[in-house]
Amino acid sequence: MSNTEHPSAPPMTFAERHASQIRQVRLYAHMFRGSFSSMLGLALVIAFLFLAAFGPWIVPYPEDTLGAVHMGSRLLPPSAEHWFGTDEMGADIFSRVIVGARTSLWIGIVITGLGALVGVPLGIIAGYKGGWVRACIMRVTELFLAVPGLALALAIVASLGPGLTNCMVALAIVWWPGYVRLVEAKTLAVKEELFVESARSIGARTPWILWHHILPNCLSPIIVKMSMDMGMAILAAAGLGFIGLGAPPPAPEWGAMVSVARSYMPDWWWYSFFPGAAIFLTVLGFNLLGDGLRDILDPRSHTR
Amino acid sequence: MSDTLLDIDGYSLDIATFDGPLHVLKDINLTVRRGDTLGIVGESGSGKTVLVRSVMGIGPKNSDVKAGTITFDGQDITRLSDKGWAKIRGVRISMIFQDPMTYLNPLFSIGRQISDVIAAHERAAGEGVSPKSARRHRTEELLDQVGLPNPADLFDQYPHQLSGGMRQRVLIAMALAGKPDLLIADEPTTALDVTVQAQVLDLIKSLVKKLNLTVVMISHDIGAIATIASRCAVMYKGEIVEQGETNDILGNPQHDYTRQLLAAVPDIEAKPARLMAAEAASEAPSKPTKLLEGMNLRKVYKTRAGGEFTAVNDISLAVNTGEIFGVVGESGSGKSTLARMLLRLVDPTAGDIIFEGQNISGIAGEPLRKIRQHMQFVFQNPHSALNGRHTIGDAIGEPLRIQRTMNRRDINARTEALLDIVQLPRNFKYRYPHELSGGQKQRVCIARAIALNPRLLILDEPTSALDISVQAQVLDFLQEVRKELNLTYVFISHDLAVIRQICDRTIVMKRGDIVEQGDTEQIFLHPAEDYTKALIESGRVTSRAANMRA
Amino acid sequence: MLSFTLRKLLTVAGTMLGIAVLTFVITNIAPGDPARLVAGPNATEDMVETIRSEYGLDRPIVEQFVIYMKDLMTGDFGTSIVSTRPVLDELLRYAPATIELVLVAMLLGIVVGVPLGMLSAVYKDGPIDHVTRILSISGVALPAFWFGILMQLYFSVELGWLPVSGRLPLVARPPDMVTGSLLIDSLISGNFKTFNSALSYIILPAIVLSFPCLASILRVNRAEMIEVLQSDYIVAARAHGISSRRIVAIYALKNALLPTLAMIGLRFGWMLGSTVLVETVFDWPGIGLYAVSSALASDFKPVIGVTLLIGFLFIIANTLVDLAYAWIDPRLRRA
Amino acid sequence: MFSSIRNIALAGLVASTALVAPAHAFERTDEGNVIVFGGRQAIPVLDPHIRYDWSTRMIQQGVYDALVKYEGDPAEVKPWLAESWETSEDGMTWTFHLVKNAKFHNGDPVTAEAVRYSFERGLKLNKGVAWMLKDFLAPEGITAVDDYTVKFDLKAPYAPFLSFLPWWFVVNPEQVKANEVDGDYGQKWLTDHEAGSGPFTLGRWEPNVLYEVTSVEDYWKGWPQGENRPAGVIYRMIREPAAQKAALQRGEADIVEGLTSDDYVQIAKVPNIVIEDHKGMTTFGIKFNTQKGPTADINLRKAIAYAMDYDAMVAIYNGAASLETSPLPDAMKGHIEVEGMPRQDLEKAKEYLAKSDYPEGGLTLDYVHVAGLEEARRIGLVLLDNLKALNIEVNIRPEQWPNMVAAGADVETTPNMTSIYATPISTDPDAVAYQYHKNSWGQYYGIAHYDNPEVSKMIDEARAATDWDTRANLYARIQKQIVADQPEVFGMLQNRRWARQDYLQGFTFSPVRFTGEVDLYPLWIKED
Repeated sequence: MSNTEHPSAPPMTFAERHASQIRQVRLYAHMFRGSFSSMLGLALVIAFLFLAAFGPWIVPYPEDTLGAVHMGSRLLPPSAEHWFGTDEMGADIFSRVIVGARTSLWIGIVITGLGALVGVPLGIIAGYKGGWVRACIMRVTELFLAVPGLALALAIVASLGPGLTNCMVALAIVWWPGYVRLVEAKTLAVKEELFVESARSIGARTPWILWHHILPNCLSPIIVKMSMDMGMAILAAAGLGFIGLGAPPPAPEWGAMVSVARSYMPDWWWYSFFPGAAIFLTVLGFNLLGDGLRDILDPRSHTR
Repeated sequence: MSDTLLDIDGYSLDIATFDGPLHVLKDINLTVRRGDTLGIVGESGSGKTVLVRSVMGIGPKNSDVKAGTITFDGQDITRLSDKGWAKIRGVRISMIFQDPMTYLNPLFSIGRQISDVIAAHERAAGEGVSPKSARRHRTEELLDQVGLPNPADLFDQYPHQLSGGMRQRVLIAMALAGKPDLLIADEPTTALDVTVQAQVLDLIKSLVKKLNLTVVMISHDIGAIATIASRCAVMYKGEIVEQGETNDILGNPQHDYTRQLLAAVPDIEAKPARLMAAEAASEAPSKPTKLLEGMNLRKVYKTRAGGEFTAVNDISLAVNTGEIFGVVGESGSGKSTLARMLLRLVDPTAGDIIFEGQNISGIAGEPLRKIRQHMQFVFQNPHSALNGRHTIGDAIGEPLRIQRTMNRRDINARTEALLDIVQLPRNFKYRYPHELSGGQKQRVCIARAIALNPRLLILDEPTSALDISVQAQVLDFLQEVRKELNLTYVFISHDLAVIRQICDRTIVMKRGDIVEQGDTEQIFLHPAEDYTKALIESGRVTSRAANMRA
Repeated sequence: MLSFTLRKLLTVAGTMLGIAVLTFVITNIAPGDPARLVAGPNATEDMVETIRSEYGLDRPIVEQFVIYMKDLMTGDFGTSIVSTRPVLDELLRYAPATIELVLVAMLLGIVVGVPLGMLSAVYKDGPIDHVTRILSISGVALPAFWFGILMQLYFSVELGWLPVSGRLPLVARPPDMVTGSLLIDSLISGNFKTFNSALSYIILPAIVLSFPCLASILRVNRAEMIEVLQSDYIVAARAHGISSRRIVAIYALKNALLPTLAMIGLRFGWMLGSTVLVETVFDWPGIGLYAVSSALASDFKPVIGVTLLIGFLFIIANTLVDLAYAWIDPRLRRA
Repeated sequence: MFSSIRNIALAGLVASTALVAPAHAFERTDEGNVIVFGGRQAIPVLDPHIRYDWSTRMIQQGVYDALVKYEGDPAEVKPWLAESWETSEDGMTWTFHLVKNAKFHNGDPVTAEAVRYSFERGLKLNKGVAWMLKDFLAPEGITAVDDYTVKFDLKAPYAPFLSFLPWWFVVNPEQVKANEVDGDYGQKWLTDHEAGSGPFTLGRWEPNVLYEVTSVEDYWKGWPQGENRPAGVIYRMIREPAAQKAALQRGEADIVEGLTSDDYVQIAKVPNIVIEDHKGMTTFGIKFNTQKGPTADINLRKAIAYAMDYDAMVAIYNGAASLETSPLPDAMKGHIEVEGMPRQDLEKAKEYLAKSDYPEGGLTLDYVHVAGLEEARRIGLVLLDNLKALNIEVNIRPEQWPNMVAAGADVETTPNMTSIYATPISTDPDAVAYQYHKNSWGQYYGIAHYDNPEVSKMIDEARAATDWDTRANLYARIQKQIVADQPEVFGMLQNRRWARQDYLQGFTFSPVRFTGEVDLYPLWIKED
């Protein structure tokens, strides 16, 4: 084969240069659109994010979300005026449920964010370094994983005292080990790939390899897990709220609302039904989204 | 009863993908008569596997038969229902698969798997299932038939306890369990070591004779086809470009592709071009200087069970500047570990590595990083040696960004220059690895390796993951690059024909030890060890077949 | 084998010790004062002090830690300040109820989850698959407490089919304690009436507890089945003429069961954690309820005890899963 | 499913009850009827000298007897083990004459020695009830004069002495001593055993599940309901109000105590269910930190007190509460209606605010309540809403009880406002008045850290005075002064409520009992 000359090609357009990414995105979109459950998840998450962003400005009774008391209109059933009815202080449940999206979004972001922020670096280091570093990190991780998260979080909040911040701290403390385990396993696999060895052979330093080679290849499962965890964190926080360790009044937090509302079962069913349904739909949305993302980003791993 | 057992007539098949339908099979016409042995030759992506699987009714998902029919023993099986298949698949047509590890269920014993197949056949034949003991007896008979020792013990063993060759024999036994009319063999030897390949081929050959089987075998290995098949078809991009008697096709290829394919197979008997050139020049070689030396290298791995496994056992070697140094051995011989030790990608358990007079076995950190720019590695599998998330441009530029302080524009310019050197279009720098063919990817890997102007390149089976026709191109190209950049190569391969063509000196490895070493031509012409002889012999089969016309 | 067992035991002991340290530290992050709670609202400072010194709460935290660890080595889990009883006694009293509940829920999850997962894998992308997929994800997303309340409302209050909460009707004398599981004990003593009523009491909490577990078992089993059904050896089995039913029910299932087992182990621990919520809703007198009421009273010895017990049960479950793994997978069997 | 839930709501409880409620709900055993009491609070320790919360005391009152017993509304001290008693002139010596026929469950007679031992035990253990008497009575001060006479020599005159005695139960020294371990006064044993002489003995004891008492056939004092005496009472743990309600409707419980106020209103409409609704003695106040922070400013305290919507407080209880008219509950001796008790008046509130250091408001105050106390939480919400008018923000903080008390023990860490429910242990006014004594600092009821030397002095005087008129006069002045100083927002007295089946007879109410506590002795089931 002879040396063919390459005439210097005319400068390429953006679309040409990134043709492959564009195709990839279109492929993802195509796969995603094809799945009803993924689209349902996306719709739920978008609705949730919309409510979280604009909730306070679109609710009919914004003052009710800040603790307004209308003793005259307590425990009214759903009606045109109060779509979800009113609670034991006469506040509009619809308004409170919608504004509660904010609290939940915040809870989800903080817990998953903190969990990933701590867990991912530790997992990468443990997986890549091996030896005693890995042994140390994994021992501690396994220790945390040996106790079910909710039980541990309960102990932490019980000790710190109830409150939203303490709840989030407690859940973040029990959340990071999941990321360590996920990322460590993935790193162990990626580490064996030839391109990592190849990078070493050209003299790349460890941080370079971790940042340019290991991390990008661990990203898909991390994204999927974070999407799922948004839901699971909201659910866990709601559970703590239910036990009575969550957000203090009058913050419109769904778990706390169900916790109060359960005393009003069954005659005032709407009180617990709607916040509970909000939790359910939000968690469902994030889980479906995560599941859909996994199908396109990370088709091989499917265990949670 | 018609003499024609299998008739494929004008068969075309599409597979639906995101980018539109893929025409995998185009107008295939094939006829197999009873007692025929048909070979189908083709490289990866030629559609040969899809074709034979369609015959079995286990074709790929989302496939769509566009035209044509497949007729088996007078019955149209193109679009058969599952119920219809139950009477044919495994009973009248059975199959030997490529990779014996993945095609045996790891959780069930050998005996169980075979006797289940026997039971299925009995059920299909409507005879009623024979008792367990009878099936066991029949299973042991089959195992014995495929040349496996101690069938009684084997019955209760699990796939992971067997070697690759034994597993392939088990698969063959399974395929024979139902006394099929037609046996399809899908690359039955590809996943095996060369020495084992020959044995398995011999077994198939003898079984064909003994049981008077009708066989369709597909392979990319012309040697294997030539051994088994009396008739042969050549597939290329979903089409059969040529078919006929095997001897005719190999001896007198009509189609361009067939000719190319045959030409690409290195001729193990041919005297290497370089020697002829050297003789012609009759240049007295200058006194060799040692570029790289390995002294008493040893690598011991700890196994999970707590034992030790010696991958490389006390090996010493010296590579002279400017030469191509060959390392030959089968899988598990420790050649890859040795190569990685030379580059300090794997730390030796004992021994020293001396590069340009400097002992690099003890250094670490920055000095090691610096020394690495002088010695580079080209990996066996270009598909996984490139990070799928980086563009080609990033991949080639990476060594420059790591080892040099160059600005973005200079790196870009150098990347383009390197693409020129490896004869790839410049706009490839925006592409991602998965968009490139195997040969292109290997070129990218080479570009990456030479980006830093190294003095030494270690090539770990650089062509074994590639199709034959591509192999030849890459090999040629490697020689060119070497000349141009004045490189020293350590070339690792299991393929003696390749080694003979390009290597000056060679070592032969077996289970971590050097069994033979010296001048390549010397080793080849006068092998001292049986192991070397066996290696050479197995190479000859293919080589002879491909070079029949010569 | 002996050294293997020994190593395993050492690891378990190490983990337990780690959990003990972890929970002790966690529960002492902020100083609660359980002594004041049990002393009663009107107690004077010196009365609170009496209780504090009786339980060693007046000592420096490090000293308390050392004492606790020493006691732990001798199998003494400390004393609950609220009930004044040894934590170990209380754990033994409450654990059977929880274990019974979790096991029944687990059984439910497996018995329903595995076949459903198989079905939806075989009929992938069919209507069954869509339904189970939504079901499986909803199962994970359902807040157990809310779902529990809805179930109570519907099945107990509206339909009146099942009891609201508790473990046994009031006048029913519990059978002689053998295993602590009412279901098993009543069967042993041949008391089918008690068995029936115990069953009616356990159904709702078990369903609520098992739902997420069922969902994830279903999900893993489906995904594994899909992958296994595409694997080479299944292709080979089909090519060798083995019937589809046999392939799915025997060949593929066994392979798919391995990751499902891992999930079962994982979910077992998760369910133990969830008992905290479910037992609260259903007034199930187990360790979850015990942990919640103790935590709310800042009575931390029981909280540590429950955490240790749950950790221990979790480890046992995982060991069983490992054993089952080895039993199923010949590659893991030791020579 | 959802529509079904709606159906329940629409059709109301009547329909669903009719569906599920069996005709007879109480449990029948061979021995007779067993009454089922559904309650939320466990009984971890039964020992009468160690714990005395409501659920514990309900069972204690069942299995033990004391020298005297509270009965009736208003509560009166009735002779029980003691048939009569007298005090010395100086109020230092009390002599009790025991009935002769009382005997413990094991047959031992109840003697003066048993009484002496029981009091000594309570004082020496220094737990539970000890605080009531320990400042005035030493173990040595108790003497068994003869088998049926016991004498108490107090360290100082203490007028409320008698009012505490109903809570000092008498244990059988023989049984206790027999079960003593390491000189623990039988504490371990008495945790789940009894050594009493009361109308009931212990039956099944399954902690956190149910606690059963069975009636003593030959109880020495006899049974007021005679032949209708129940076979026993089961106190069953039902933690969720919804589950309690369901249990009541399904007939799994005969009486429950923990419904929400809305539930009581709702369930009252159900046939065959009767609501017991009685004025209680538990005061609710929002106690200010009077020493530290913004609330040290009396004008701010007054402003808040006038901004509070008192009607909403009552509305939270669906009317089952009455506003405090004095720091002392209405049912207490010496109670007066203090004039000028603040009621919502925004004008006045703003006046006071203008006089305070925060004329424009603009501050945030903490409001702490015990986590899980629903009404306290809701009152917090009302407060939050009301104080918006004064431009004051409220930060509602639920806390665990021990943490709240621990923080409130010190002026520095005491929150601005803490909601406190206080149930006086006796009917003597001292039980409440003393909460405003400086000596109460550090106790939960002293969380306001109220310090008015004059008030403290009057309280001391009233305690020592033996003459009721003198005391009444002093208490009147005390009440007025406290209201003037506004150490707290005086809230309301919540009604005590139970829901019971109509066939449950013999329910008697006495305000001095704790929330939820019922005298089991006279209960019986009327069968058709």
